Amino acid sequence: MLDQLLPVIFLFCVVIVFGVGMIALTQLAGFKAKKNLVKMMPYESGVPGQEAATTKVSVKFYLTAVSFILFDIEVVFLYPWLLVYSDYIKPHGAFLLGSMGLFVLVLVYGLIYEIKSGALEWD
Amino acid sequence: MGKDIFEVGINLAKVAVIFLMMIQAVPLLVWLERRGSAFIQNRLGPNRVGPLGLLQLLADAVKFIFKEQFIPGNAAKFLFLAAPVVALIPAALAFTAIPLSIPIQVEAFEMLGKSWGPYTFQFQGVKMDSGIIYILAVSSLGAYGLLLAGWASANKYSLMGALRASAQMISYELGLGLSIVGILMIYGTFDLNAMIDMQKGPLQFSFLGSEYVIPFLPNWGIFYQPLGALLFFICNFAESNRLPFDLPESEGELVAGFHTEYGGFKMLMFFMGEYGHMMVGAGLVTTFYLGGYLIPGLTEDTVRTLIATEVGAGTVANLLTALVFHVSFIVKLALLLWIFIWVRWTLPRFRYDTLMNLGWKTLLPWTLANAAITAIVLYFARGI
Amino acid sequence: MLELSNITLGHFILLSCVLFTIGMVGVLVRRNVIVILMSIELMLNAVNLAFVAFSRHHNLADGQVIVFFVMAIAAAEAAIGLAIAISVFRKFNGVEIRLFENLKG
Amino acid sequence: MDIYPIVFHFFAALVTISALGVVLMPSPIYSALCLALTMLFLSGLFFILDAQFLAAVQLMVYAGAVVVLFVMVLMLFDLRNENQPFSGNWRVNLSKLGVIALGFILIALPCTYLMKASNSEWLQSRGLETKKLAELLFSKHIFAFEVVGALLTVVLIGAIALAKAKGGTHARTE
Repeated sequence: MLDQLLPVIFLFCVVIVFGVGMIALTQLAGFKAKKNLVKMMPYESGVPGQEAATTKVSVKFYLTAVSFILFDIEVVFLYPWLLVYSDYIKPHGAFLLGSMGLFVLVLVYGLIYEIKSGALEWD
Repeated sequence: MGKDIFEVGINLAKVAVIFLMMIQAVPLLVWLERRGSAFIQNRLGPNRVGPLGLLQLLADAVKFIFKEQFIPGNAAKFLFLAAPVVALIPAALAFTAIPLSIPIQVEAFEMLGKSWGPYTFQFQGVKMDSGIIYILAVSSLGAYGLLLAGWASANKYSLMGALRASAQMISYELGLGLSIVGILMIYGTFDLNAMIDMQKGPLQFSFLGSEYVIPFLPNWGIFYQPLGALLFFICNFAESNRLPFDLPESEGELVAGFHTEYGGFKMLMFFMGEYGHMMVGAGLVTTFYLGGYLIPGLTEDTVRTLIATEVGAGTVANLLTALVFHVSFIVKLALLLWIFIWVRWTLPRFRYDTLMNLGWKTLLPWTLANAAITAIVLYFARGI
Repeated sequence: MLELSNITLGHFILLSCVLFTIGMVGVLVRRNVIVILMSIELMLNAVNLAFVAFSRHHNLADGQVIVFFVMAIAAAEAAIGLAIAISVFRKFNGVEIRLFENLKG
Repeated sequence: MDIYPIVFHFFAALVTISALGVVLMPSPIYSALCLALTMLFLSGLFFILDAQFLAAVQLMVYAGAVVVLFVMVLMLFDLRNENQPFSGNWRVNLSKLGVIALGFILIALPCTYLMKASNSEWLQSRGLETKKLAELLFSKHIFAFEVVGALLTVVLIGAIALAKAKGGTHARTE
């Protein structure tokens, strides 16, 4: 079990060393321009920006993220069910199918409610 | 990781080489994309630098290193520099778990006065027991690269682009997770190597107690789960922000989305992350549905005996058979990557609400239905 | 007292205590509601670690099943906590904990 | 298995540092990112504890979904950094820390006893793989599994109701 984790940690370090190394290299080797204020302003495609850079952005992303979490947990519960279903399909196939069917149906009801209530509308 | 220094060294070197192979694939894919798009749009594409424009890759790499590294005004400097590296990590970690070819047996040999025992090396980064679950877990960290880049460059457009890109990425991650439920149910394991072993031989399955064998079709996953394969492939487009799902980076509306303020090598690292996700997606489709490194007609032993006649049985023969199977994996990967590029230059871009509707209102129900039908059919196939 | 050579159950439980205390400090000391919610997530994760350590010690998978459920509930709690925080933010344009007194009555 | 302590202490140190980062960082965005790091290193600890499936689930559910929600919401609030992140003056905080330190010592004492008592042969992986977890989930804990399904739907409907309420994100009055 450890001999699977050590190569992953090693690769994690290799990627970080590669990334930081390349960024440091390009920072040093990069062309040095004298600081001028206009270039430092956030890119507004020519139009001078009026308010602060991070004005308030509408909050409708919240619902997508919440429904993602809840359906992600459903997906995560499906994975162990896969193993059990493919192994015990002969003796307990009906029971497993029924239990997961109920679980998925309850969540499908949640999805239908969400679609019908227009929570996912991107007006 | 191994009994002695040689095996540990080879295992670690293998992981690093596969990561560098993925990094090296990026300029190649960029070149393929530019030539491919030129071919589709009936123009020539880069051909000045070197034969067929192949040295264009080198020229691009050198140019990216010496470009001015610009950091916008009130950007969060540390996060701004950290974002490209964070965008690179998930794709690299995920690609190591994909099996590239058959394991290689190395006989005992003499070196530096010591006799090193026989080894078997896996022809992949690391053989994970919970293969596909590890890959899904690591690739779910992909949203952080975008969010950091959008937030750190303190620019309205890039913040909006980052939020949209990560909202799109997490919605299609659901589709990704659910679309493989069908095929995992049939294989009944998470280990990718075991899945490939199950895809050997002609197509044979049992239904309602009686066996059927179709000799001319290979036993690949795509014949069991055609819809699942299509859904998984579509979700991979969205995961790697490829067209027609790359609206957050669309030039028209959001200037360049979350990497507006980036340039030079940092921009290239975002591309590496994107192409890395593409390669992981293509590798997974090959492993699940196209039989990984298997060649339909040949089995491992026939190829080994064929090679052994010229080279003589031993480490070299094992290495060559592994290479043969690796070439078959690369051919399938290249085919799928070409489809990625081909789709990019033919299909128009989605509008954002149709994109999200597709993700939530069509893909999610379809993948759930696919999983449900597979479960019921499997119950009749194996349960009775 | 601190045995570093071979790792035993106590090391994991001690680490879980450290994490739990850090989470508790976060809840008591911070003003921003979202950081308080994060500290609660930290405390829940400390409990998860203890569960997995004990399940490994007794070689029973029950601990891991409980961690499964704790994750589901923690995610649900975070979702609802943030929903309330967003509503307060839109009304009072701030997310400090003292604004939450107005929810009374 | 001599490398086991090194890996454990590597992960334990990183988890503690990033957990402290969550609490002590003035700007909430940095504390949210430290929380993501904590989840990452905790999943490494789960991996060491032979709970591979849980390590992956921890990454998928926590690091990939919950903390992404936190980061998204924080980005919507665009708090660069707060003026005074810590409540009360330093004397109040000091007394709080004193109480917590006392509580911590009370909890930590039995652990040092546990260190010597428990044998160390529990390190060899004893085949506690995912299948056993899955079988138990669908045999003994089947009722809890169905209740969690109901809980998820209730939370989904609750979140939508809260969001569509007068002050909510999708309030029609906008």
